[in-house]
Amino acid sequence: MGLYSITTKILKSIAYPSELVPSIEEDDGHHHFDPVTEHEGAKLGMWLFLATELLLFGGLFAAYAIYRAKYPEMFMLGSSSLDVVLGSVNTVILIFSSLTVAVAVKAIQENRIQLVKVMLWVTIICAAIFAVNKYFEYTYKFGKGIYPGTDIFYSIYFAATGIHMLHVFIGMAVLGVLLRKVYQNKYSKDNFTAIEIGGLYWHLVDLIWIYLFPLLYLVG
Amino acid sequence: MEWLPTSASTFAPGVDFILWLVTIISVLSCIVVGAMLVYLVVKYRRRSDNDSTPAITHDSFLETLWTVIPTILCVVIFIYGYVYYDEYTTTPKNAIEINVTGKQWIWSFDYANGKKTLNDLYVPVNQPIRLVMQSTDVLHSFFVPAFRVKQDLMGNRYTYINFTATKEGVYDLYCTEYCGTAHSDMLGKVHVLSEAKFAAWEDGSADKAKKASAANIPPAELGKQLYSSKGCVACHSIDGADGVGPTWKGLFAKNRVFTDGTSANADENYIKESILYPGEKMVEGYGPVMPSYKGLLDDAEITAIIEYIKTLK
Amino acid sequence: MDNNGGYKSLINIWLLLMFLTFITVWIAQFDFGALNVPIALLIASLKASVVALYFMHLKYEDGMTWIFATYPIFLLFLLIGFTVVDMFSRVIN
Amino acid sequence: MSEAQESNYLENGHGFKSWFYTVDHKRIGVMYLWAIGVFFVLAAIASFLVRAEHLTPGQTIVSADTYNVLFTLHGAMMVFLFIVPGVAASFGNFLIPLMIGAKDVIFPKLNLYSFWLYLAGAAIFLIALAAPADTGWTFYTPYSIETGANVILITFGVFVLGFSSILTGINFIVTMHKLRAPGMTWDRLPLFCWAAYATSLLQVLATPVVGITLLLLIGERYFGLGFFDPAKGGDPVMFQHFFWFYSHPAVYIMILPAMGIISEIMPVFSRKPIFGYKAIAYSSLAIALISFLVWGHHMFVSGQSKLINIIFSVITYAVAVPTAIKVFNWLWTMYKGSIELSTAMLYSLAFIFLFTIGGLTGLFLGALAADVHLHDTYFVVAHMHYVMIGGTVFGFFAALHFWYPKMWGRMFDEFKAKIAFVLIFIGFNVVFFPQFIMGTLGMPRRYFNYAPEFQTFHQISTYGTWIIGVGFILMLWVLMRPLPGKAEGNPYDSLSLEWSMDSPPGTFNFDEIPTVTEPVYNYGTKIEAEE
Repeated sequence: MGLYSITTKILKSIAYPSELVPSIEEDDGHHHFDPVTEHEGAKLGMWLFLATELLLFGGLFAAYAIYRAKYPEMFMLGSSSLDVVLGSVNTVILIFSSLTVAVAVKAIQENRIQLVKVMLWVTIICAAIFAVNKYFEYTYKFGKGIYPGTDIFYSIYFAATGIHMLHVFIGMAVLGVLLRKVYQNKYSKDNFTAIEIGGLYWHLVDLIWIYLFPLLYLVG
Repeated sequence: MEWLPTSASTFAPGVDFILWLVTIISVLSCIVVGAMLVYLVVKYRRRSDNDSTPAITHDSFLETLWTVIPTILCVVIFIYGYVYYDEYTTTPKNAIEINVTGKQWIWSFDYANGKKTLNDLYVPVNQPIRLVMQSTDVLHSFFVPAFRVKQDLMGNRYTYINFTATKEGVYDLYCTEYCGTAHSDMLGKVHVLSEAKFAAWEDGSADKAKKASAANIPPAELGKQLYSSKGCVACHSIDGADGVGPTWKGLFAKNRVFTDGTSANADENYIKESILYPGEKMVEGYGPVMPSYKGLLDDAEITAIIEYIKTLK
Repeated sequence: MDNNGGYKSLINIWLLLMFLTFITVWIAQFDFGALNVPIALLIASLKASVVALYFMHLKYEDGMTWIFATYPIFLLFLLIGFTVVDMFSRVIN
Repeated sequence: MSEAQESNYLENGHGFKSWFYTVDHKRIGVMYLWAIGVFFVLAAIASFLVRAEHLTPGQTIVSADTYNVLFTLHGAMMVFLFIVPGVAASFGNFLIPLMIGAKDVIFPKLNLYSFWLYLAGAAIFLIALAAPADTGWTFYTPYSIETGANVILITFGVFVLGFSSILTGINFIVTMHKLRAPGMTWDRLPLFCWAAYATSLLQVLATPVVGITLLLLIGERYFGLGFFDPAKGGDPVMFQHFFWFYSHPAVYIMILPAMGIISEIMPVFSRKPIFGYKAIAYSSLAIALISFLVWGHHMFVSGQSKLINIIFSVITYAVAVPTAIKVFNWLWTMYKGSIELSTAMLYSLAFIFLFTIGGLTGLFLGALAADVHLHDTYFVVAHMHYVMIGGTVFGFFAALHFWYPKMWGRMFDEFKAKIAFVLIFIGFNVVFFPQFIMGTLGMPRRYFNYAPEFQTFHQISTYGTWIIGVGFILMLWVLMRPLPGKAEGNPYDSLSLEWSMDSPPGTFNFDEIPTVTEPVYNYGTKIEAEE
């Protein structure tokens, strides 16, 4: 019994790390501000956060610009070894998932909870397919003896797609938490800020990929 | 008291001019700010709890004044900084090129005639010199205060320093980019020689003369000099302290265990081999970082070093 | 907030993105030499702007959000710009 | 006093949980204050050991490797655990909502998470103490790739701390946009808030770049990525570009909040409106924008191209001017005032003087030709400490004394605090002034060993640390032993909002959100009509 409950607790906390954090009391609601301010504040805050994400990838884009100019042949060769078909498929998947998130954000404002659920599920599944594709792409590269550090092109390729992948996983986790709360009927047309800013985050994941795809796979 | 290091290059007077110019500006500004501060604090100190004070919020004249004056000063300083920097970075005609290699924690210099020195750079006076520098490991920085020149060295790319020494003498050379344990011992000397002396040094006659005088001092004493002048000091201690390399204290005749499991006694032949081919027998616990001294030390000098090690009990 | 168009317009936007993706893949088989990267970046930026404006509703946000959304792009140009200028102006002097 | 307000924020709940899980911005601010205080002491101890080592050339108390670790820890802890989060997170948290007339920051929970992230980063640092790095706080490659010391842990710690400061920055910016009380227009915003706003912008926009840089550095050590490693075709100068793209704005992250503090204290103790409100407010913002354009002046001799050196030198002097303007504005605030030399005021005046020296010595370093000589010598060390201690730390101490009644609801012994001030002021100058001369004479920094001719300077400098150390201890002792009796709500007759309530404030700050009707710092009789 004891072991069982501990095990479930551990598993649950892995699935929902947010539950490890004890619920924080907000002092009888005194810290709540009026809903419009909170909604607009949250959006502004999220845009600022997206700005930091952009600059985080900015370092990689700068490295790309410099080394591409310095070693054009290496980039030509490396780029042509990447699988354009797999990359294109992933691009289509990611853009589609962006659409589904946008639809979910729209749907929640009209209280169409069922549609929100479907759209979020589709988004998460798209993200999973993206991850699986990437897994195959990586293992194929490893199989050919190509690792981060093989040369600077592959270092950029692995660093950029790897950090992007990390964002995909974080995005999946965020959407998962949102979906769970949708099932718990936490959101409605009067309370959809979380879905909107979660959606913004997912769009950013898409945005970064929109640049990574041509730079890494196509321009060779 | 000296405020600036000896000025011994064509570049130094320009730098010194800027240093003095900005010093004067700074001292005057500090006096203005300090005097204003003290004057205001004293003059307008609180006299009673209900002093009446005017509500002054701005004053266009004053604000323009203290915007314009700093701006002008900044422009002037920038221009001087640029002018002398431009002079410094422009390669002089007929410069002698010397290759400089930085390595943890030794400077080595390769001259056009095939000569090579460690930690001692020899240059003729009044002759433009161009140093072509590279590092074989981490970043280093070549700094000679007397010349007011400094430049980082890195791997896989050459960097340059131009200078013309104006005064004969021996000047300090420092590494100023942090490079690890013995960073502060990565020192050298720049010997600025008269043309005649430099020519003598170049064709080796100076070496012979030096050797002749070296013959007059006891080998152990010569070994002691070589210990610091050839850069051994950066890695090997003489007081038993552990460094990058093994200490020399009590080294002679000691049993050494090598990384391949074999061992040997540190006799004369072993020490000589270690100086000429340091990578051959690596003592347990140390890395292969020592450069070969083949061609940098002659037999007499190696013997002198061995004699010196023998004295360190 | 309510004026962000119907679902239909979202789908239209998506179709536009798909089209641009097709273009960028298709155009990659031709070699424009030095223009390869600028063309790819141009199309990517077009796609990114569409995503930002419509999917992320930037079109309907206030000025402050626009500033926060665009200032980092300026900084990015700064970082890349100065670093690249440094790399390629290291002529022997 | 309403029922909700019957206890102040310090008494509303006791015990570990009531603090550790609080969303009250004031309690979070106080916790930051304690945390950064601890790391300030640790980092200061490291610096005292560094100085003691320099009493004699060669080994005095520690070996070369230990010395390298000590200066790395001193720099890294001071920068990443004390000064960068320091004033902004502690006093920023405590003061911003009070000053703008809000009940809290806009994301109270996020605020708490940022604090936990700070603690997590700090914990990683503490673990790293067991096997510390020896790279210097700048982590320059390729040394940081090749050294056998443990670099990964400490860089990861910095990465986590970076997240904390990004989230805090976002919180502050949005708070100031959305939660200003009615009538609190931007041109009535206290200058501390302006400074905190500019600081937050820098934190949000600069920190991610150092984040990716350090991640890539970790990647270099794990996978050998090769971006920054010349042996693999990478470029160490690019690492420096990335690093200073953050770390130069970080200098302003460190100094701007202190400037804000001075702008608050000068008018109160002069009973005058701040001179040139708009100039100071806008120059904070201008500095926040321009400071992104000057990072290359840290790299004049690192192998940057000549062209880019010249560009960076020009822009550097452009930033110097707004800073000079601020100094004169503070000074002229005292003109025709009624000046009270309280401890906080003394620290502020010392700030102005020392910061002037720090700024002026920056003029030497911005001049290309002079920087070639002075770069990486003790001159730079002294310049930086005049700005960071003479500026930021003196500003921080001024704030500690100025808002002491508000924070703790008690008063402290002014006389003893002034003695501590004198010791710190003298000690500081004794430590760092000789370093200017030493540096000009060519003494390189980060040197374990040094030539005997520098010994006198080094010794004077070391003796200075003992004076400043005594001053620190005395100051701490004075602040730890408040005078009996409760502090008034507004002991200095200040006009800004944080003084309009009891000391210490109640948990919800304001019974009722106030309406602001007049400019901040509206001191003095209107003898001279405005405009």
